[in-house]
Amino acid sequence: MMKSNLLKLQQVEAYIGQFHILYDITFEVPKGEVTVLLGRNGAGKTTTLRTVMGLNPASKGSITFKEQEISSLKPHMIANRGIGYVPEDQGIFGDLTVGENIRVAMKKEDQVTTKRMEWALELFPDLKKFWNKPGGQLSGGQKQMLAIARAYVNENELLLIDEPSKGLAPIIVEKVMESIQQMKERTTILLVEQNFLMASRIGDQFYIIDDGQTVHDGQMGELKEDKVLMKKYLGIS
Amino acid sequence: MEAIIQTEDLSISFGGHVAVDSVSITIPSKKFTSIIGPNGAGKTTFFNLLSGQLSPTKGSIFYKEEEITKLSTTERTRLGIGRSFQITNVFPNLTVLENVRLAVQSQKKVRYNMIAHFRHFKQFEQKSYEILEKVFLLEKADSKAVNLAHGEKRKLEIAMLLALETELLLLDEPTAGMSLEEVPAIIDVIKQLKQEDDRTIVLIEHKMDMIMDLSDEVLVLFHGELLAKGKPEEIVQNETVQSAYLGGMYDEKQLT
Amino acid sequence: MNLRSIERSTWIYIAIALLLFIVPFIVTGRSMQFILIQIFIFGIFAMSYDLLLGFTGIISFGHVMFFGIGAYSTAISLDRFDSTIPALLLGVVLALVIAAIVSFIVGILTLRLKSHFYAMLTLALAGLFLVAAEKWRSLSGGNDGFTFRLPELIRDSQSQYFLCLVSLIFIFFGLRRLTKSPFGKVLMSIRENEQRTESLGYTVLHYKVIASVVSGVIASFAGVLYIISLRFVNTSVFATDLTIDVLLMTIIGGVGTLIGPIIGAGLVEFAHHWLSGLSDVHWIFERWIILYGTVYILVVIFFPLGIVGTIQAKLFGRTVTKGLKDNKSKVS
Amino acid sequence: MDLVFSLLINGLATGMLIFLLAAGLTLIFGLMDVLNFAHGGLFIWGAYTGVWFYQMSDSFLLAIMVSIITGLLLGLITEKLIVRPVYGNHIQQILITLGFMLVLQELIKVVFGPDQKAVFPPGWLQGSFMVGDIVIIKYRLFIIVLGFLVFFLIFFILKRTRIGLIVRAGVIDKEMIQSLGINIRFVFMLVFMVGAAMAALSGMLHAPYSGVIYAEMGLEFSILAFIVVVIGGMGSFTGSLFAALLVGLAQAFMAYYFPALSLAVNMLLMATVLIFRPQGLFRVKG
Repeated sequence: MMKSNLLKLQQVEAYIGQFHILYDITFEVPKGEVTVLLGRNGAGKTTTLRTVMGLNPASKGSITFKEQEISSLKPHMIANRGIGYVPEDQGIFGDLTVGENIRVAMKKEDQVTTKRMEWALELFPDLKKFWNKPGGQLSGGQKQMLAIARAYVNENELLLIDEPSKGLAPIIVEKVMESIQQMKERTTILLVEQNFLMASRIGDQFYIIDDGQTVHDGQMGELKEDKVLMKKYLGIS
Repeated sequence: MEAIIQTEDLSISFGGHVAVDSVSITIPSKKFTSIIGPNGAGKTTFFNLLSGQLSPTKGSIFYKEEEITKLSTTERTRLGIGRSFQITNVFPNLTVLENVRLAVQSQKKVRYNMIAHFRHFKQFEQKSYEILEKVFLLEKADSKAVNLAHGEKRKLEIAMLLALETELLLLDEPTAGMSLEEVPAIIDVIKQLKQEDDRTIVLIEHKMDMIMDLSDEVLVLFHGELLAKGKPEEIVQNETVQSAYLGGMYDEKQLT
Repeated sequence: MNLRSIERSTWIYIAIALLLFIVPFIVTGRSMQFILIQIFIFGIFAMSYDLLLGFTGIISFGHVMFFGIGAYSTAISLDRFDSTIPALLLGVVLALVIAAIVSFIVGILTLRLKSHFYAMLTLALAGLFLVAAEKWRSLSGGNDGFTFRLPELIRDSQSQYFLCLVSLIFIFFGLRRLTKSPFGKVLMSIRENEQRTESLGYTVLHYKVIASVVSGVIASFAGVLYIISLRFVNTSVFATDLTIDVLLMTIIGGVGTLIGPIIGAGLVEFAHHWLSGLSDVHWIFERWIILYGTVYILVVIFFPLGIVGTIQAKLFGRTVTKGLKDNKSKVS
Repeated sequence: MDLVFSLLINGLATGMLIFLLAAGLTLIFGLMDVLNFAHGGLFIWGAYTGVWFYQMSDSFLLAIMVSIITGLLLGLITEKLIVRPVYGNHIQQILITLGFMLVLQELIKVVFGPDQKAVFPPGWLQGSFMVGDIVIIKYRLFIIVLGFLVFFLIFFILKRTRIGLIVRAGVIDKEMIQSLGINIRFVFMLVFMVGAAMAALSGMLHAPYSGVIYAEMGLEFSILAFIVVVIGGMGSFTGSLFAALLVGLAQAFMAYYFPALSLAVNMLLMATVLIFRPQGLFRVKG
């Protein structure tokens, strides 16, 4: 059966300054699923997300979102097409309160958006509790939750989430992952994750990026069985 | 085994996030040590602490048994700690030779000489050429650094490090952002360095084959902490390390 | 190889210099000689600025303070004592010493700041000197200024011409040598990448301070010559316009080239002369600075390397300065 | 006592004028990392166009509106023509905006003539009144009140409106605000225009205060604004108010008690801040 693809990258190349970071990134993100990008440090996963977002424009190749080319658009236009982004460093506005951090993301203050916000706050009760606290004073986990909630409040059809487990204590990681799992029922997610255990629990399908190229893909279930592949691209030997 | 650099309880935190957490290690003199660890483990931060780009919130650093925790980058370079950067950081509009010569001349007494023409310092030029030969960059001596390919810039970066004639070399991901064809050449250069006995090399890398091949000892950082250390073979076998890489630090039973 | 091309360029410069020695015997008009003298003086001033901007990558908006220090030291010395050579020499020594001290103090205090702050701060400091000169009338004569007599030896324009030309040549070759010395190479490396220079074991601040002292002293000397050529001083020698003039000359001529600023000085001075001359035709030419400002803005945007830099890039594929060209931060 | 009070009023009035000029500078810098050396040019254009209209129509309030409109328009032109081509390149920005400053200053002389012009406050703002023993000069009070009004207006916009929220967020993280679907360039253009309008307003209010306007006063006054921006902290709006009042008061009191030092006092203030707290008193960015 043909799945409908929300996002599609074909032979995307990108540079950061004079560094050639992405050589050949090709993958598809089916609607309603969680697609995980795996790969070692420095493989180009973060750059891939930034390239989709237009923060680090692609030099070659095509990126289509809902069948429309977006590779030459500016970041804000891409965001307005319906893509939410949770960057690696979470991008919390430190001097703004939690509430302001969420409000600045809300394009409209209509019912739909408010409903979404309420749902996100149910998911992360901490945010409600610290509503008037500056974002910079939150703990790492709370920042991550805020960043995810912020990306969710608009009617985004696709969320790009970059390593939500990074630098968090195991229990917090668990909480964040749970919330992503719940979000999965409402939106499509493209996730970058190094924590394989976590990725395998919430991911439907995966792509492995190595040295700026997509080198392997498949269903998450298959990967769990394939110890050789795992070690080759993700492990240390 | 004589230690060249030692850290005691070294920690640094950025706004509540502890990037390096009480790391106490000893790096043996004249050996090849590698530091590995997943993303965000604090490797580069650790290097920044050693070379003085950052100052620790807690703990101390010793170089040849003398405390250097409070010294500046410049002072540490003069003592003998040289480092390469993850982002190539050469002088773009100077020639390759000039780049290296700047490094050579920094160790000498002519630093403030503003009268003599630089060509009068033949010995520096000679030295620079020798180093360029070592890193296989001789034929590019007169090109501007900005015109080099990325891999060549990396080599130049290493050449400048060599020119400093420091006893300790800190190499931060020398293969990062390189095309696949360029990697072997860098490995060759590093191998050659390893063969010169009077140097201590510390390497941060992700390319495991390279680490296995070169290292005498491997240190594993995880969440800013020292997770394991040992010979490369031991590290590969180490279960904790394996699961750290695959994200299973907290094993599956605990979660379900 | 490089060596030969450098020698050839040196010969060309020497030939041009010799040619300039003959000029006053051919061109005898006083006003023409005066323009050439001004070009030499501003060439020196602009070269001293180039050492900062083009070679070290420092933007100072207060360079005029050294120029003014030189001007006033000499003028006051000649005014208070006799118009003799010793008084002149005393003035020159004072000019150089005061400029060195001021540039040293300013440099130590401010050169560790980022380019924004440094530019602002130097602008403010120069402003302070201007106000001081205006208020301290007993010494400076205020806005009206004062005239003074010159020693016999340098009273006629021919001897002034040679004095300025010789100074220009000495300073040009001196600076050229400096930029090719080990020290000069460190300055260029600071321009290219300050942090990296630091990590090679150089104390960047020392180099910047020394560069600014050298530059300040030369600027002060340009001020000395300027005041000799005018036999008059007023507070305009501290005016920001002069900093802007010298900025214009350096940028239009080509930063980081030394010869560029001299060419820039020539263009600006000649254009100034001609355009002001046209003010009889229409008063708009009185405001020639607008034209210059516009040209300058266009040069900064479209030809950041200036005349000499662009020619060099075309001929030798050399680009000289990073500061003006690729300094893009990652802001989209 | 009444002397202290009148110095206080004097200092606050001067401080308010500097604040209006500095606030735009600091916001523009905070949001886009652009240091606008042409800001003083907007100040004189505001003064000249306002005064021209004032002398033509005799309506001071309308003249203030005219100067604000001039500021908005010139801000738009400056941003589009001068600043936009050199985004992200500090050295070019510094060089080009200073060049534009020069052009703006010379154009004043072309359009309005090179001589300085005398300006008086409108009748209803002339003279003074007494509160107890204290003489209060009306026009100074007017500047202070208007300055505070503008401060609170902008403060309210920054704190309470969506556009203000976006500006504050943009000062912290430009990339993230774009990723939330906001066109930062457009927001910046608005900020630039508002900043320019405030500079123009400052110039207009300054005209009857000093009694005379001339082309060079833009650069002179913007030097004070730079000092304020450094003291208050680059990018901090509240910091610029605080520092501007500090500079204004310091100047007023020093001018009376130690006239010889009055020149140096601002520089000393700035040098002290730079040495002990180089990020300024109110820091915004890390």
